[in-house]
Amino acid sequence: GRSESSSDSAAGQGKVYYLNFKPEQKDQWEALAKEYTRQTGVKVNVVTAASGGYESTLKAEIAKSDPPTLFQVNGPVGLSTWKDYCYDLSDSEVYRQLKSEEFALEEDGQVLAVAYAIETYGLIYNKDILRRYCQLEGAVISDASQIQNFETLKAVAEDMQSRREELGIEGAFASSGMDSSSDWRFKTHLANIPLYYEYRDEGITSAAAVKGTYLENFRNIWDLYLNNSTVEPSLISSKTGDDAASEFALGEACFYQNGTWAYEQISGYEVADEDIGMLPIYIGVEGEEDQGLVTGSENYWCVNKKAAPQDIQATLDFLEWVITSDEGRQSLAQEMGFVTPFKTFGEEYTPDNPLVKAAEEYVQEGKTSIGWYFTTMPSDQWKNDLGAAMLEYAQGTGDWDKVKTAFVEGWASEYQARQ
Amino acid sequence: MASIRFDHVVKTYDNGVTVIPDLNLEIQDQEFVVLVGPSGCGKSTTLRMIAGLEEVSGGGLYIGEQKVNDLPPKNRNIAMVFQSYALYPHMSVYRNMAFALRLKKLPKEEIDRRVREVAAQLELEPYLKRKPRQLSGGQRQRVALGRAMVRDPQVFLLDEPLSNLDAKLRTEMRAQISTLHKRLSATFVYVTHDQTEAMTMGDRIVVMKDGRIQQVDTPQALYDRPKNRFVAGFIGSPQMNFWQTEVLRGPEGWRLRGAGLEFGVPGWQLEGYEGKNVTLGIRPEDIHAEEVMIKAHPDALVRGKVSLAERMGSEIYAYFASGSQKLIARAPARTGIRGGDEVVMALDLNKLHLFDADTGERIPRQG
Amino acid sequence: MASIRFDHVVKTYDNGVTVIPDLNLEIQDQEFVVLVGPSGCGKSTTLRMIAGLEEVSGGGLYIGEQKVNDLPPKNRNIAMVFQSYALYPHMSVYRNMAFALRLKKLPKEEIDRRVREVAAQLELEPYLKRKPRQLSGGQRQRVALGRAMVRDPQVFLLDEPLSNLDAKLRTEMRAQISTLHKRLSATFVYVTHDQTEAMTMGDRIVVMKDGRIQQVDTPQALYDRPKNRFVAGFIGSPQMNFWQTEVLRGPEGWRLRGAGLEFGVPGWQLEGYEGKNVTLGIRPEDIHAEEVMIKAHPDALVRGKVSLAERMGSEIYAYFASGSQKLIARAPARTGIRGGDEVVMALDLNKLHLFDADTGERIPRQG
Amino acid sequence: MKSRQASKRLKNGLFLVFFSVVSLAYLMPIGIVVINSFKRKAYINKYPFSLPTGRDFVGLENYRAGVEAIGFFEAFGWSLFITVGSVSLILLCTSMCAWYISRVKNRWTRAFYYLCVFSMVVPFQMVMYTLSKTADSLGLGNPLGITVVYLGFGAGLAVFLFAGFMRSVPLEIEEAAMIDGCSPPQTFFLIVLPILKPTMVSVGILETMWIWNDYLLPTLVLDQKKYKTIPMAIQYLKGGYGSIDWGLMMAMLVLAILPVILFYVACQKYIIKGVAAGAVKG
Amino acid sequence: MKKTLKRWFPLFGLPTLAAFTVGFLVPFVVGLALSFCRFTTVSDARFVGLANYKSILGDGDFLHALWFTALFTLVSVVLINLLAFAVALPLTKGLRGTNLFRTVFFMPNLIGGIVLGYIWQLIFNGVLAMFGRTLTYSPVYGFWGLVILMCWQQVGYMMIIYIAGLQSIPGELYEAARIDGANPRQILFRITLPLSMPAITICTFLTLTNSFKLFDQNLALTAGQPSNKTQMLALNIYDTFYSRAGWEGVGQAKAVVFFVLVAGLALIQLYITRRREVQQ
Ligand SMILES: Nc1ncnc2c1ncn2[C@@H]1O[C@H](COP(=O)(O)OP(=O)(O)OP(=O)(O)O)[C@@H](O)[C@H]1O
Ligand SMILES: Nc1ncnc2c1ncn2[C@@H]1O[C@H](COP(=O)(O)OP(=O)(O)OP(=O)(O)O)[C@@H](O)[C@H]1O
Ligand SMILES: [Mg+2]
Ligand SMILES: [Mg+2]
Repeated sequence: GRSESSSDSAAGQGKVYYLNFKPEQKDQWEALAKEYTRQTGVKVNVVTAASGGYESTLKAEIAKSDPPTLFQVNGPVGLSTWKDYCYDLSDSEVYRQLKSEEFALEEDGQVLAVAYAIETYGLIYNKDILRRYCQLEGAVISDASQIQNFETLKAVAEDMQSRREELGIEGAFASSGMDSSSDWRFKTHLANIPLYYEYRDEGITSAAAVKGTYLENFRNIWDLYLNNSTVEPSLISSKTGDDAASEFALGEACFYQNGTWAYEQISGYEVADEDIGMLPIYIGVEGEEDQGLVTGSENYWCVNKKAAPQDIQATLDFLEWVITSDEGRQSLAQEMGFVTPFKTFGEEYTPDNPLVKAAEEYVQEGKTSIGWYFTTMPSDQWKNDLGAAMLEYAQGTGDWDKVKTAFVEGWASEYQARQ
Repeated sequence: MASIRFDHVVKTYDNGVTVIPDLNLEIQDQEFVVLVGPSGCGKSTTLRMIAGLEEVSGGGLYIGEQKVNDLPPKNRNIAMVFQSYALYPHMSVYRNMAFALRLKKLPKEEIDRRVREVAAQLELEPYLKRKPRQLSGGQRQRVALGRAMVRDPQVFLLDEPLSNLDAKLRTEMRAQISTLHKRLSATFVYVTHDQTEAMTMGDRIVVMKDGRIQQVDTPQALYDRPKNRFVAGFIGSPQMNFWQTEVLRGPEGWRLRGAGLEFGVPGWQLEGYEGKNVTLGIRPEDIHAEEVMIKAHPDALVRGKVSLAERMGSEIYAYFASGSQKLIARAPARTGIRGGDEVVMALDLNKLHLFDADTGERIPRQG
Repeated sequence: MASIRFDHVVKTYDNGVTVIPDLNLEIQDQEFVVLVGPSGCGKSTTLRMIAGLEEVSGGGLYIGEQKVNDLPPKNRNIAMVFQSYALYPHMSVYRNMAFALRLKKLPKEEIDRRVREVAAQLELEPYLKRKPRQLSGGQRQRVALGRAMVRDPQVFLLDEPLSNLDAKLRTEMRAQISTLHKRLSATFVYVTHDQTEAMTMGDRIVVMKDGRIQQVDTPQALYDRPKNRFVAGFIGSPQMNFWQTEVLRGPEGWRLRGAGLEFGVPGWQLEGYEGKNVTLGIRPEDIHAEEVMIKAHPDALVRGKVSLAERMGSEIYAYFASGSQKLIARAPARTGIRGGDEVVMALDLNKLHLFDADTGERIPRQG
Repeated sequence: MKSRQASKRLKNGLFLVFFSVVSLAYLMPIGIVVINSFKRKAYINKYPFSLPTGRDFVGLENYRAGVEAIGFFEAFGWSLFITVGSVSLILLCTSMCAWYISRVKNRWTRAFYYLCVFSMVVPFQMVMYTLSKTADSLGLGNPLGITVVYLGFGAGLAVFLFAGFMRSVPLEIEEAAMIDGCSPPQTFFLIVLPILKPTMVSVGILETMWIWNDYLLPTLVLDQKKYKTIPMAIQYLKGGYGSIDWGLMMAMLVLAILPVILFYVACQKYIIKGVAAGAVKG
Repeated sequence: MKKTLKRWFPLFGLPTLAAFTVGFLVPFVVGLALSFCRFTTVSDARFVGLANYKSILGDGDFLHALWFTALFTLVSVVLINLLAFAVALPLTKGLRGTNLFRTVFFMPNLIGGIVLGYIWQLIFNGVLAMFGRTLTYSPVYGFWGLVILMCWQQVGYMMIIYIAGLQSIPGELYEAARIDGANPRQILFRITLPLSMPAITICTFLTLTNSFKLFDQNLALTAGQPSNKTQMLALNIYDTFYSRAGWEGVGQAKAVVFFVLVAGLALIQLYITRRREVQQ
């Protein structure tokens, strides 16, 4: 318990070293750590790894004499690298407070990682543009709620694209930037959807090999993105996620595939907060009218098993405090803007992020959320190969067979290479 | 045609020091001119201007009929031996010497022939494969000389090319250079500090001081009739003896008095100097110690104690003082003079030089 | 105590050339020794070994009682004038000269006093602020000299320190160095190519050839009694005349015949040479052209046509051939010999040198 | 004389014009950084080449926000400390070492020389974790300790450069110094070092740049809980999902390169011509 | 001198040697050992023998990266050195504006490789967009894009070294050559170039290794796109480290192979150019 550790003598007192993954939340974590130290006297260090440098930082830091006591993995695949360092959290408060066991990663009966932030993605859209479209002569739909499947989405998008002058936009979809820093939106997030349906068909949650049953649908949605966008398909490799964000933010495109975290980036420009909405990504599967948004987590906390025992204890105490204290909850929900999977967070701790609200609405409507199965993708190599094939297909230097190969055969070989 | 003409040439270095204020000089085609003067008087500078290595700050420099102020060195067809050698450190001796010829694209055999010939003359054959840093000082200097000798230029500039060689080699080299001059029909400008070289090699000698020409003349004329006291003192070793004398008019003609001596100088016209001082100069070899010579020149005898007798092999330089006047005499070794000896010596009054005490200009002897 | 002793010293350079095969030499404390020899004979190498700049490849080198083979230069208390100057390019003349004193942490005023004093002696005062690259060759050399002169070492090494100076300055410098030697009570080793310097400055002269010592002696002894033909030819300028003669036994004693001459050499003991050749040597100044001298030495007269008469101011070097034998004579300028003249000259038979024709060793004169 | 001067002036003129044009083209990418540092971030990606006018111009806002966001001044302090410390240490130690190995030639020095060469060849990935581990176990994870790491890691290049240029210093000058009573350290500091000044300055510039801009090594070695350098701090402007706040980034870049430019300009005048001229004959 | 100096090793050699041991030797040797291990972090390595090396053999991307890198190195070494020397020459002649121009050419180095990569990506894509293409449309674009970027960045760097080299040539030698009748071209080839050999050695060596080890710029400019066709060795190694769990050892092994390659190349190059240098 907390009281114990804080009453310990200075020598025996543990300390916390949190290697934070998200640069965006660097300041909030530091403030929180300071607050905790002020309250309990336990030292909490927060170090934030630079974007793209988490793995290398973690690898270096964890081998040092004073390693992080708290770090994070991005899912089952990430866990497999670090499982030797993960403390069994079965008895911890953070695990006990989870709304569902689904949010923990377990192996051999041990709880090795606990998710702390739930995120959702889909097709962000500009309600204002869509509204204006609906009022146009001969619009395919009359209200946004009518988009419930791929056909409708396709019809709307193509019609918007052809009438973009009238609407004062540059494309239906924001550019599908395939720059290597932002191609994850497609090679992982978009690819998650066909993967989900395949898993659903098979009734599994991970696989040593995939069949690629829904790859045609994948192609359809990808074509839709490419052909009805603000830029030529041949130019997407020069576009970044930021480009897409600013296109959307400046009102130049109506649809933009991204998640709740994108709110920061798009708010405050041309699009008013109340005009930001999110649609499910439809790819033309039977019964997709019931499909909701894609919800899951890529952020799991792990406690370093190899840290000193008192440090482990201090870390567990700190985590407990974060999810139970007012300061912690306030910070996590409001300042960092996370939707958390903990029971301790009630209604009042919902972030004021229109995208989060949209996500909640879908849940309340009873739509089926899609899980984040891309965390089971066999390796980064697989993602990279898929991304490369998608890009080549887009710019016309490669055909769809390559995408298939990368998806299906790549999966098998990468899965094998992992062992 | 490779005559060289300096027409009011001025040279000022970057630091603002004018080392050559106004140089006028004409060197004939195929002439061999020797440049002498005290250290730092501007000899190398003059050479470097001819070569085109230093810009002329004012006036005109002509080679043949052409004004060359702006002509780059390589178009002047010049060979030069640098005072500081300036050997190419990355090339062997052979390649150093062959360099200019290779640039001219001479056939390989021709180059090889010339280089080996010159190397033999300079006794450099054993070192052809070495790099300059593996050579002794004299060997380096010979390479520098050889590099110029293989060429066939219209002007040949040599800046103290023999200073680091021994007497024997130097004598040989002197002969080589003279032969070269005859063969090449090029104009030679030669800087040296060596009296022997200056006296024997040049058609004419140019004596400089502080960037100004003091006298230009044949070696013997320079020796016999120096234009002023500076030239008289500069040429000849040991240096000429000087002292101040008063001009008196005696019954048989002009007389001079000074440093305890008084004698008549019948051959001179000293009108206008009466009662004034003139500088008298006499070369050490014109002060005789031998009995037979004393008899021949009895008019002016000096007496004194020898403070130092430098034995030079064939000769003795005797330093002694007659009254307050210090003198050097050059006597044959056979006189056996030693330090401490009391000596009587005779001045050869036919060999006197007189200079204006104020301007230092030579007073000519008349009749 | 700064005597210097070479005990079977060997020096082999990195490229495998042994330039000093076996050097044995003892230099007394406070002695002034002059090293002479042809270019490349190993003089600089010897100096550099004393200084500790070159490693001794074999044998022992002693300064005083101490074996210094492994002693670093700075502990040898040595001053050295480099043949190639080796000035510090980044320091002004003043700082170049003051450098060694500053290292010794002498007081500022003392340094200043010494530097200015030496600069004045070397006539370098106007250049104290300049960097070496802004100096003339002779000025650089004087800086190199000055850098050594300000110091107070136990051994003073000078490698051709005056080669780039004019005659007048050189005479002055010679005097300066001699004075310095007297004042410092240091051992001086002096390399030079200048006969005058060699003859006048040293207590003893060491003649080297190909890294071997030929003779060590006082200047006059060296001149009068050269140990072998090489030394005889090397010391003295112009060079001694040599020719081969046959030894005959005549009624009044030994006779020599060669090059169209035959004469008796009464003072010599040539037992064992009868019928064989010996090399005869006679210095140019011992061949006389003047009537009075010819009368004095009538025994061996040579006749010939003067091919070249070099006028040296006070003297004339007359090159002529007697039969097939080329000779040089040194005659006073007053003889007025010119090229083309037919001359008769007398050999001073008292001044003959004889050398073994095979070994080149001197044949001593007896009685 | 006139014609020579005229043609010289013409040549100089041509040179000036040509190089000015090339320079402008050369500076363009840096110009882009500067221009964009005054723009609001959403406009940077869309219109990277346009001048900041009207609605996208934010004045110095990016600078202000950036300085605050990344704790620029603290990072600047550490960067300065580490760079100055490391570069001084590198210049001092490696020039001494290079002199030693180029004057004392034996098996060991040659071996060390080649090791230095090797160290430049090794891909950083191969040593990065082992380096951070080694540094950590020796307690070098602080700004003072990292100078030692930099010395060790930068020694290769510096020794290599110095040893290369050491060859153009005439040996005789060093010998003269020994004769004048210099011990080896004195010879080195009073004679070799001043003659090598242009090389020193060059190496100094190169090393400064490397260390000032280095990101990976300090990230791995430094105790991130306490110390951050500018490149480390700037990384925080990159978001977790690959989005980069280019406005702040550009502004911070400008701030980060300014000191190095100033340093470089200040060093320029020490790169003077032909220092060893007039020193020796030959 | 050699003898005198020898004893001073503790002052002259030791500090660098010690730091070198800590900063390079030890990590290097441990790194070498790690290439025979399976590990997540340095402290939990497990010996696996040659398994890591075997994995390399089947890696087609690695081989392609090798060729791509070799070609890139060849082109950029030649171009960078030519350009750097060409820039350094006029900038040592004491003309007006010299200091300014030197600063300008040097400036690209002041910005780290990643950022430079992004900026150039913007520029290239801006230009290529006029033709409806992007940098990653084809490996050819990526290749030349990398070459241009590297030239732009490295020319200033090498220029500094060339300038230092040029300035250590005694001026008299130029004079002697001019007297010998050499025209500017001949002076360049026969005096300047041979005497700049130390600088040339250094620069070719540096460009060689820099090009071979190129990482930041590669990552930022193309990240290997399209389909790893513009992936260079360092990036390939880096990807190996992070793109599959448990492949750290393979990455390490690749690094070793890579090191052996570059070291071999560099040694050959050093041997060739060093022979042409002289001590003055
Ligand atoms: N570094 C070296 N490597 C190889 N040989 C050398 C080296 N330095 C000098 N030598 C050779 O050693 C011999 C002696 O050289 P040293 O410099 O001692 O001659 P020296 O008597 O001083 O000649 P000089 O009067 O020409 O200066 C010469 O033949 C020279 O070529
Ligand atoms: N680069 C320079 N900058 C300034 N002054 C210089 C430069 N070079 C030479 N001087 C000065 O110009 C004068 C003439 O130099 P020069 O080299 O022509 O003399 P010199 O007659 O050759 O002398 P020496 O016989 O000593 O070689 C000297 O006083 C010298 O100090
Ligand atoms: Mg001169
Ligand atoms: Mg010598």
